[in-house]
Amino acid sequence: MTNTWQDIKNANVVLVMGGNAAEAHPCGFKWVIEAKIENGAKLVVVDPRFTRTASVADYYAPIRPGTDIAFLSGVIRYLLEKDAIQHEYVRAYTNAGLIVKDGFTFQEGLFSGYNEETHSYDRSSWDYELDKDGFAKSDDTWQDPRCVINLLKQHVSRYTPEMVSRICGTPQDKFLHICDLFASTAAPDKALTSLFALGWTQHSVGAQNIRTMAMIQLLLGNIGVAGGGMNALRGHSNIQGLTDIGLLSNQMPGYLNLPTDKETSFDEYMKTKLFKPLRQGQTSYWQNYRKFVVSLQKALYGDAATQDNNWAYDWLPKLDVPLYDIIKAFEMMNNGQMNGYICQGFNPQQAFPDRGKIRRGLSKLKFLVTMDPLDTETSRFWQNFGPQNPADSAQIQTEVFQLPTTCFAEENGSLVNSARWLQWHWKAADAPGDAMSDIWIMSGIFHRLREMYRKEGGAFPDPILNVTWKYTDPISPDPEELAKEMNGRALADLTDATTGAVATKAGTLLDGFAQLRDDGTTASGCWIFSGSFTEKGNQMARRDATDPREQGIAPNWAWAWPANRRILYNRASADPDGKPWNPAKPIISWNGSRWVGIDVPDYGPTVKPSDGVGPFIMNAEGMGRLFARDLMVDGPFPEHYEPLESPVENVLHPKVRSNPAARVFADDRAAFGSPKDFPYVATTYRLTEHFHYWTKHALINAILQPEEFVEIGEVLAKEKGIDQGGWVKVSSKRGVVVCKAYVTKRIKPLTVDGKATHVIGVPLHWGFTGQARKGYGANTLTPSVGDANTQTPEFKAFLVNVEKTSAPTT
Amino acid sequence: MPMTRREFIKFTGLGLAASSLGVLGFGASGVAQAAAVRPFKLTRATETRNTCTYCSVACGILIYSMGDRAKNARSNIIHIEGDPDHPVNRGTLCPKGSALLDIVHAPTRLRTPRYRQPGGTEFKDVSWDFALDRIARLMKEDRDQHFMTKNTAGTTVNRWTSTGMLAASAASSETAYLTWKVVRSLGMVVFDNQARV
Amino acid sequence: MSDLQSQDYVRRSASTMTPPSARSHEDQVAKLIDVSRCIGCKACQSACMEWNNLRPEIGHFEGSYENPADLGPSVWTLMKFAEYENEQGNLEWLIRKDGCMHCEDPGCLKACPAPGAIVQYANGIVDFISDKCIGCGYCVKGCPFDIPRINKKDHKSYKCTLCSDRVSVGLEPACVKACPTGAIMFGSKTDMKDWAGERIEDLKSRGFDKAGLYDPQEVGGTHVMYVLHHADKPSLYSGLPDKPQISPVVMAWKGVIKPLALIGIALAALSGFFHWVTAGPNEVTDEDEAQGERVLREAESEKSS
Amino acid sequence: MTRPKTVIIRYTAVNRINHWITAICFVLLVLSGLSMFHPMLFFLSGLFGGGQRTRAVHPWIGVLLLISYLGLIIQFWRENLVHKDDIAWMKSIKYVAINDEEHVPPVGRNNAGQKMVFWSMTLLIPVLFFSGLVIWEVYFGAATSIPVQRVAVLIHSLAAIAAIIIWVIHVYAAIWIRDSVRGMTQGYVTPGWAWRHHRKWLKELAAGEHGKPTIRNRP
Repeated sequence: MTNTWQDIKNANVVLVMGGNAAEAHPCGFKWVIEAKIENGAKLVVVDPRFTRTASVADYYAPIRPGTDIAFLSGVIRYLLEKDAIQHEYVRAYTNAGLIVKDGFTFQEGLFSGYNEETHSYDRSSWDYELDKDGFAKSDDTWQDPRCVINLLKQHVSRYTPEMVSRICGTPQDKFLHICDLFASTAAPDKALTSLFALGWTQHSVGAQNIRTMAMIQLLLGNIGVAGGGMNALRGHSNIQGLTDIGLLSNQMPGYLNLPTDKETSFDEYMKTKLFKPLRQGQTSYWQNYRKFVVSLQKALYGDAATQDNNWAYDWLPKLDVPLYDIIKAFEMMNNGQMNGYICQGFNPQQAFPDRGKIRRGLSKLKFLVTMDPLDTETSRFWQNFGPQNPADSAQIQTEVFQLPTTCFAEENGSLVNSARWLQWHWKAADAPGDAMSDIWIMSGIFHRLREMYRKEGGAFPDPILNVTWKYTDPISPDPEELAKEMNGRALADLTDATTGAVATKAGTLLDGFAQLRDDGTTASGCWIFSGSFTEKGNQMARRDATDPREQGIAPNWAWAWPANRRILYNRASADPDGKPWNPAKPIISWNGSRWVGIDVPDYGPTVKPSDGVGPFIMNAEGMGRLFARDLMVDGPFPEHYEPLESPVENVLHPKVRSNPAARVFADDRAAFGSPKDFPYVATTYRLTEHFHYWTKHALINAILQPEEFVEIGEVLAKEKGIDQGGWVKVSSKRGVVVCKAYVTKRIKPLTVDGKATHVIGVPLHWGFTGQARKGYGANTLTPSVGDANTQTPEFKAFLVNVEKTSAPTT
Repeated sequence: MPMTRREFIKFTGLGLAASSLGVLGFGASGVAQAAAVRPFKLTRATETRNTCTYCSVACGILIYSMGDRAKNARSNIIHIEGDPDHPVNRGTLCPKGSALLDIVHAPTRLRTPRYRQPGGTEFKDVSWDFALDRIARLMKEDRDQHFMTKNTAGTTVNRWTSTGMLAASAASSETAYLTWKVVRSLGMVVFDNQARV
Repeated sequence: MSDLQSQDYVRRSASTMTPPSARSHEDQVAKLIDVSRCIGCKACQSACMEWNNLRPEIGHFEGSYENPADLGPSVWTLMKFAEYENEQGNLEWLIRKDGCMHCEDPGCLKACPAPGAIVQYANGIVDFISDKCIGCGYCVKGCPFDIPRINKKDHKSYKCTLCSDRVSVGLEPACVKACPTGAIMFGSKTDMKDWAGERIEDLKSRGFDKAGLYDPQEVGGTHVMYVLHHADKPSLYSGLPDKPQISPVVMAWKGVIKPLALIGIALAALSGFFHWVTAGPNEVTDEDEAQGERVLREAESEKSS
Repeated sequence: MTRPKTVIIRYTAVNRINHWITAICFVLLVLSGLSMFHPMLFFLSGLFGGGQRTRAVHPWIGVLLLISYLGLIIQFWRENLVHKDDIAWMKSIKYVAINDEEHVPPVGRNNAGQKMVFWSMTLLIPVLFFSGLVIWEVYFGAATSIPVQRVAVLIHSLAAIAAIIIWVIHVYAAIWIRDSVRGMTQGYVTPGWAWRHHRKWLKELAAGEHGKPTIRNRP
């Protein structure tokens, strides 16, 4: 989220598309209701199903799963055509006027540089025309046909209302009405907020879905302002934190990239990171990259990381492929390339696509370790549970360890919420039985390994032997000590650059990442968390809920990264002169000598408006990007591609039907079904009564939604003779689910390219452990393919067939 | 200085004093009604602040447990409700959060390490030492066998791809950081979290 | 037992005495359910079960999000879902939290034969006092909203208490506290009606011309009220009664018939008594005996002759 | 007053046992029923061990009553068939009331009043039984709709009141018409009693129309 949950109440229009906020985030959704009540806001919901969010919407429109880019590109076309954009904002704060290289083209569904064989692009042509100083050329008058705004206009010109309706199945009048509502927020003092979640990410074009909306928000001047922003409503309680700390195959803490094979030395690695400003005088904050990396290495390896060994650069593993994500991991397992797997509080048997493939993969492991408070399906993948898990135990040679862990109520620590708040929590009781904390378990494994390497030697023991472990209780480090390590300390006396006086004494906790050095005198385990645990104490434990002007900032409640900033890009909430666009809801403003307001400025606190520094200080241009340069693997502009499994051709460019840059493994491609056999579009989702696969273990939630079902529209049900609450067999190329049917008015057939298209809703909570009734799980059906950029599986649009059946005999 | 939430609950709970109840507006009925209705069950329960474990709204919660943390009292969680001071949830909780008690006390909560041998049809209870020793040994064997120090081009890569890890998205950041340290110091790259699902 | 000590109830089932009324200056409380804000998330159901330690059986999927399938002795509140296509052909998903309405004039209390098993506190809460409940089910018949349910195990009637245990210590009911979107509010009845007024205005501005408050006067108003977008058609909301009232049958039974019956019985007995006093017993006389013997004798002799 | 040597058996032992089972059931039902009917009488539930027990036991007694009363119907239906004499009796009711039976036409085994009691109960008891089933929460609470139950409870109470009033009349009549109680306890009446109250019946008896064993020496 760029903004806070409470800030949603400042919106004039709330768009819930690519998510179902009321059901997935009910307590955050209260701020949408507040916006409606206190701010007269209009709630717009675009969803294949009439959801519980839609039930309180002012306006609802249906859409075929997987066609959001077409819809949103249609909106962009509408806004540009009607000139319903916030001109001053777009001109000053976006790259609309920058000029794109001549080599960049888009033809027949492909951008320039496509390689058929590798299914990937050479992205070198996707960039600006640079002048002799290396700065991007621009035309502030927007006359140049090669400037971004004109290329964009041309790109979206195909997305007419007729075309949008033809692709998405959304009636034209509804689409146009929603365009009008969007356009109403182009006024400087009006804001639209976009609330989205997996409904946009879980597509083979997931990242581009979000990008398209972000472009709309830039055009409307809604980024950085109160009640605006791009608000990804994240899933788990600390998924933001795990992402921040880089628990991803290619990441290090604080969004630093893990080195790749190509970066043969630390200097090579740094070369690609020191983002040179693309316009004169820009901040380009990533220029401090080296400080963050060196401080991280000092935190990890302490005295063993020195200038001489390039801060232990070689001790970091290097990547040969862009990602070792889960889809890739299971592909490797199935190919016999993996022997061990550790699932810490993660249940891939339920959570990842193509359940059969997951089970087959796990069966090929030598050992599987699960760490969880609950009895998960993954930990019992080898056990036969009938049709819901037809495993042949005797044939499965995997050693399985099921380790019991504490849960939230039984430990201290911090979690990072969707709005980037780090909140500390306290232990209320001991865990049941012999359950232990994840910290204790990970430490236990680590100590045993380190001891073995110390005694026996083995493959490259250096990082294992040298990683810092200076905790008071090494067996079970105190969360506070770990938090302090992430915050960072001065390793030597730090002197002020201008006065030369000692500003920070050696050993003291840092106040923020601005103090980090690249000379080894500071250590910080996660630079963006720097400031969360200072000499003033645990900032994450702060509980002052005061909220100036009740604008939804609450600056002294817990702590937000970066630097306790609550609204990202908040410099853009003021006009180029530093005056708030919306005088009723200012966030920061220029008072003549510095930036003041209710939030920490996302900007140099004393940088004058006249300096012309852009508000997007992390970007080399200092601007929001309508043209993404080479930062997306599948194009600098978003383009509509059909899901990998789709009932129709791509009417825009039949030759390029689905995302050309998607990574598809051969066996997964073979498991895609065709519309002939699987004529209906299915989409998976969560029900508000359940949280993933956990709450089926909680009695109350099992009572509230006890049993697996699918949602089918009345028209299709009638066609297929399916009764309300009757049994159906839902099948995809990958598996079969037998469950009950919920025949509903809330899913209507959509007219797509002239044909009636039916959508089937598949809630995903059921498995074979816990208290709720046994179920097959939606991932029995889903295809194993991810978003081209992030490898997020395409759970939201695939093909199935559905038939009436009789109750299973059990 | 306004009363903190904790003091407030204690205060009202303690004596059902008319003075404090009167402030709330539903005053007079309270005292007398208390004779007829179910006794208020949190009167002296210990209150602990926590964060809901489910989604990333991160609602503040108050965990009530039996016992006052005296040496001889083992805390047992008896009730969980929303923290009214929390700026986001303001005391509210969704159907999952409202039922957190049942996940804490789920009958399928694990209590002891268990091990399943190759081809086995059942788990058997094992000691922590057995489990961790065996896991460490299996990891070391695999790492020693498959660790790649240099790629075919001769570049130092120091990676281990044959064992992977999925990290917990509801674990604390401190757990996450420690996990990251352990995983990367081993050179593991098949490493992911729940961000996509 | 102990509610007899309370001076804070205004009604008590099957009681022959007048409740104490000296403490008349008490605010009435009310729960306002704003259906237009409700997302049907069932947090209220969850919080209700958790706070009140209720855990009904795990049911089945039965063709709707309604779970459990009905109110029950352990299900005191239940979200009801109705898919409704309005005149414009647009779908509306009307979701209503069902449960005790805490009527000002409670039909359950009227019907209850067990003294003190149902009481109404001065703040308006209607509460079932379980140790007095005899399990007859008359409250079920008395209720215009089909709320109370009898437990098969202990044969006692159950329903929402409006968390009288929480309210008595100055807290809001559990469902109110949990409700993520503020669709359930709690406060004095006056405040709730004022707030409802604002909500109705907002709904009217959004095109719901018939928005209104559901506080049915037929039962003297309720302490659980609804803001409805279609206040002209409450029955759209999964059968919320358009005109709820205590059934005339129950009114007759618990009203006029009760005294009439006793009078009737007493009259019968009294008539007998006064008949006795005036006409006296009807005794057999010697003459009768003689006559009787004679008849028998004559018959005997006739036969023998 | 001379004690007659001969008496007439009016009710057999089976008749009497059946009657008194019915009577006991009825009394218990009246007590338990009234306790649940009017708060003033709730204290009667104490006789049954409290409200819950009263509620639980009442319908079972009702079942017993129905069975028992069926026995009475089988035994007595024939003699309670309506006869034209009953009209005459009804017409002379005022003489009945003032004990002036000389002005009342001779009565058969049962007078019209007795028949009325019999037939009223024959009607009311099944009504009470079936309406009672509908409101028997424990077993049939879910079998019918609540509006039906509401009507049932009304019918049940109205029928019960009617039955109680009839029962009061019945009991009073038994007390009023001296020696009637003995007829139902010991089973016999004197010839004088029969002469006075059921003269036609006496004559029929004398004529042997009802079989021999009805007349015997006084025990």
